[in-house]
Amino acid sequence: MQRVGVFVCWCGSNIAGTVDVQAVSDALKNEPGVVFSTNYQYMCSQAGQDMIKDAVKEHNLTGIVVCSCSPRMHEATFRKTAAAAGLNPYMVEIANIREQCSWVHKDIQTGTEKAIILGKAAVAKVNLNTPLTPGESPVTKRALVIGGGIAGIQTALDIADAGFPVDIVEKKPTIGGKMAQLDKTFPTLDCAACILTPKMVDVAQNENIRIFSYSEVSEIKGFVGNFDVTIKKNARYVKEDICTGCGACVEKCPMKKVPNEFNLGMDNRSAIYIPFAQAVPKVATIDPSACNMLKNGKCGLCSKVCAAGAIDYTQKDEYIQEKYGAIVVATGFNPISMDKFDEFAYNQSKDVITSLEFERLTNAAGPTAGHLERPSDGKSPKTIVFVQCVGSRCDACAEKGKEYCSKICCMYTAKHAMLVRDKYPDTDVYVFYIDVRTPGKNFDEFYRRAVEEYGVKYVKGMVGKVTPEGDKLKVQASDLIENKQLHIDADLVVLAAAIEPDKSARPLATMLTASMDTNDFFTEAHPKLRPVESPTAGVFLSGACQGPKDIPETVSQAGAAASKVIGLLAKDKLTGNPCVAHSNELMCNGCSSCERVCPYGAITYEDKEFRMPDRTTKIRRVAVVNPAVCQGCGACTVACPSGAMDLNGFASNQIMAEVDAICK
Amino acid sequence: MQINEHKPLIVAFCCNWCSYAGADLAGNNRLNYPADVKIIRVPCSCRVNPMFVLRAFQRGADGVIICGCHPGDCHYTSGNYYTRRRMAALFSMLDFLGIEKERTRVEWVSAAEGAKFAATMNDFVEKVTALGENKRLEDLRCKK
Amino acid sequence: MQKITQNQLIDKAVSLLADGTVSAVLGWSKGEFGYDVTPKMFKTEKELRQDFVWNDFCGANFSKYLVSKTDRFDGKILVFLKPCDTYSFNQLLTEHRFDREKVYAVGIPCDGMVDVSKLKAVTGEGISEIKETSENILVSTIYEDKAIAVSFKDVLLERCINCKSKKHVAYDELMGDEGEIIDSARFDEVAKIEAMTPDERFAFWQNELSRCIRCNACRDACPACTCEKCVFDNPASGVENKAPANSFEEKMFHIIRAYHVAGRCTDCGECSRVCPQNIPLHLLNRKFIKDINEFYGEYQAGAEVGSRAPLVDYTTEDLEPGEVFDRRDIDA
Amino acid sequence: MNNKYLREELIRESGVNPKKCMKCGKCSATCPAYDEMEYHPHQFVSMVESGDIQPLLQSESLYKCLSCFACIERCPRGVEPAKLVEAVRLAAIRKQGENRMTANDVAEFLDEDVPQQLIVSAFRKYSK
Repeated sequence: MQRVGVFVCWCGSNIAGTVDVQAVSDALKNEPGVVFSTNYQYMCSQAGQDMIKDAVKEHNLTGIVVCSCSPRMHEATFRKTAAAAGLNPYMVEIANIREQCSWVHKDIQTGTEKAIILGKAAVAKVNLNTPLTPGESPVTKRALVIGGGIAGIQTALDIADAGFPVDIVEKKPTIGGKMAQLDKTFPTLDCAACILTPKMVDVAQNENIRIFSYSEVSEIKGFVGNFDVTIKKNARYVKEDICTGCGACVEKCPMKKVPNEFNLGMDNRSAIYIPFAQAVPKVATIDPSACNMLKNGKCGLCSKVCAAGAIDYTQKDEYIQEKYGAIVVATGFNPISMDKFDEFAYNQSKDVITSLEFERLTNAAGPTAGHLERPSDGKSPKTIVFVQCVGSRCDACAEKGKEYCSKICCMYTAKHAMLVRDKYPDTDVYVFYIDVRTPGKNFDEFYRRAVEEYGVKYVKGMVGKVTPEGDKLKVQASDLIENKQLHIDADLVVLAAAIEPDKSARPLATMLTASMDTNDFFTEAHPKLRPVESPTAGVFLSGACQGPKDIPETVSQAGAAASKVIGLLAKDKLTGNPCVAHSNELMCNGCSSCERVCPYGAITYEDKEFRMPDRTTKIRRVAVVNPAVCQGCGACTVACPSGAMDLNGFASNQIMAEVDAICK
Repeated sequence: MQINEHKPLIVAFCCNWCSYAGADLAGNNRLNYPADVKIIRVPCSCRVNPMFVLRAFQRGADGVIICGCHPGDCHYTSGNYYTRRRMAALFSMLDFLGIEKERTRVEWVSAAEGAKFAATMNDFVEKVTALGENKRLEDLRCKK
Repeated sequence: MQKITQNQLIDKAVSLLADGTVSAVLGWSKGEFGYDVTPKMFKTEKELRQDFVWNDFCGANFSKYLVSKTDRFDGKILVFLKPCDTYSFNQLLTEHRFDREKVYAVGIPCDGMVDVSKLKAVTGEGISEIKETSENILVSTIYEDKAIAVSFKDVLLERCINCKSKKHVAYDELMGDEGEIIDSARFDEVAKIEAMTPDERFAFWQNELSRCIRCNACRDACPACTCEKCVFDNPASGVENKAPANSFEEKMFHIIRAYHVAGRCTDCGECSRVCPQNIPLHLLNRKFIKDINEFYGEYQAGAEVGSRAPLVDYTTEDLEPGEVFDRRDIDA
Repeated sequence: MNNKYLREELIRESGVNPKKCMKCGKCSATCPAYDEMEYHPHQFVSMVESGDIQPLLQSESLYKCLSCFACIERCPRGVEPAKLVEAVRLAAIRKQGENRMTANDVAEFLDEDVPQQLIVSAFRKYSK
């Protein structure tokens, strides 16, 4: 029989306000096995923990029940407390009387009754607990970064600096991501390329970093410290190690009418291409959907002009297997599609553009060499209307917009407006805003400068519709401060489109078994205290894949993710989760049902000799669980008809004891 | 409103990663649901053995609900897919034996769906309350 | 009356014993009365000639016996398998329950087996002798002077009336002609119960299952119930019970038993055949089979070796547990 | 009339939750009858929410709304201002005991410049 101590937490008034904690600790005193029961204001405080430690010694406790907040909050805390008191940490059970009781019930009597029942269930469970010891597994000292934007670049550089090898997988032909497409960066207005490209070069030159560009992750197996990853290197039809990036092939390629995705389709590129001058790796790539040689075998010019002999039309997709200890997700974002926003005439007029398109239009390396020209006729726009919150903060229609604030639009719109007024002072610039959100260092000052120094006209209100008429765009909008409707004849309308996670994130999350929110942003292990870790061990989050972020935030999160990875890779061994499945070989039929449902392949079979009651021996096939691979889901325990398979920490008899206690 | 309204006993099995967290979120947001719901934490909905469900009914539970991650979002990749098959078969069988189908339910509640958790529990309790006491599967010896 | 004769089987067994192909024969042996045929391991020609029988009462499915007989027997065992037995044979192989190398399986045709309860319902107790003619069974009892003629068709086992297959899905050697898979009406009874109101269904099963005396015959005869230790016998399982104390535990036992064999049950009907209380236990299994067929596509356990049972499988498009009832409500 | 009571009634009748409004003004930006109106769609939402309903009941704006539903279509928050305008209009009609016009009166306002949508809206509005 266990000697159980019960500790009821008030959580200040969080629990004590709706639950009579004294009544709970009194009631639980009479439960089987309970030898000590008390309550205290903050069980998780040092004083509370000391109280538990003292009670363990004084009453020779073998099990602890803490009636407090969710075990997701403080189970680990109290396990440590138990360990410090010399108890096996897995002899602790938590009754969740805060989130699932005091916070959801208003009546003190109801709350108290339920808290007592939850406490009883925990006591019933702890009575059947057994001490558990976690297993150990080795750590592969190599990290994988998925995504080669600024988030992935910074994470990789920081991990590499600590001396660990890192691989970056980037689906585009070059690393750089969205930041490479930007013109200037707020609030300092340094040019994006000037601060990004040196980092890209650092990546290329760092001995600890390998870049798999034009590649995707196709399979992920394993677990923290021991991931087995298959990387699909798409055929680029150019030998990466030989190509010098001289660009002769690009120049000679006769197929020059391919929409250039780097410039968002505002100009064309050739079928063989290097996305931009500072690309890393600076290697040409053949677009198989546009190349005549690949489509019908007629051409081969690039091969002829390539002095290095790097062109290889027979190249095949290549699959690379590699082991990693940690995986960082840095899959980034994209602006949402403007197709559903008919009111802004995005699909009707070339002169209605998104902000990212505007970045390319003002970028010196962009399709207009930095001259602000209307995409339709190349004229200089004299009146520009910026519309904010296009698709952000929109919960009317899930197909159209996003419920969340995209966070970066206020600042980049201020930047755009300011730059236009700076370069072309004769241009009228209107910004229609709902709220201007500038909570960042020097952000509000920057926005005020746009208004006060550069004379950008900020209008509180929204654009209702944009109608192309002749070479003008008729903008109808409301000015809520002056309480009037505005009609502006604009030359250019720039939409601050909401941003959404990259489409590759969802299948990746499935491969990683990492959780996502309803918007497909990766969920962090804790929104405040573990913001760069995924709940899935060994998976870390960097940049906008976790939520909208600007560059400084992304870089700091990237560094934080890197430090978490370094902390993991610095360990030689990981202690595993002891709550794993185990099979009782005496009852196992060897039927393979458990093996079939195990998502991790943790179950194997062996022939084992058994001694029978009549002293003969018999060889039977029995299941064996690899505790380092098992993650403790328990699928096998239900597939097993004989009940030979059970789960540590969530044993059948423990769960049934809880059911019994609740139903008593 | 009935005068002698029966207070049902609901056992909710919640997977640790999604639904239990969803229940916590309901708590964080102070979304009320009846105290009749008692949650048992399991690592994954696929840990729920049909024997647990029957055991709960045996001991006098009036309804049993199993909550897991949305299909495709299982922390263990595929656990809830097995849950889906197992419980579809089991609940269909209980219905075949004449147990009211409203007493059993499987619901997918993510860690972000505190509101859905509370709404689900409110709805389930309401439906089970309407059915009255579970007389068909209880074990009289277990009644006090 | 079976088309293949007892002597043909005995001769086959004797010759296989003689040429050393097998060193034992798993067969049916005479009981005290004509109808209580019991399984036995025969090791000599003498034993075979003396006790081996093959008649309309040889319902026992021998597949299950292979689990316990092969693992401690060094030689090869000859087993006679009726078509329905071969499904269980395959299912047990899928579950690695016996060593195929140690078995020589001879498929034999089956014309249906007699339900002793049905026979006794006609003739009454006290059966002293049974003779089989081509159409009838002649039963002498100690109470009657004249033998009673009972039509073979009228006393067939339920599972034989709704026979799902006359085709053998596994054998080393086949005697007689191969039959075909039959499109039987075996789910009609299940559908009839499904069509009842919940109250009627509850009353139906309350009436049936309350007769259970927990003799465990269903479990012992079931070729899918081959667990080394049954959860109901295991004190650590939390559901151990030897005898049902009330209506709940009868249901618990039978629901869990049916659940544990769901997707693995070949619908051989042994559970109902051996039930001394005549509880239609096969209906529980057939409900699972019918549901599985409807929810996840046709699946016949044991049709082939190595197939994946539906409950240890899934697709991402499976229907939701709640939709099970929606479907039915729409159909109704 | 008690404003608190009226406010709740308007909200219940219209099914509009004015608390969802984030005051972006897109409804008024998109409104084709804006210049005709004394109170604009976003003001309807805001004034009903604050209980300042009397001015709306007395305003010509009620009858200037075309019921074209552009504001409903464009609102990013799904607030549906036109439904609220309609509810206020009904409240005004009920209060007066008679409509401002009847469907029969519509004909005399017709000329060839009046858009079809407006005519349909007018019939919808005045046949209540």
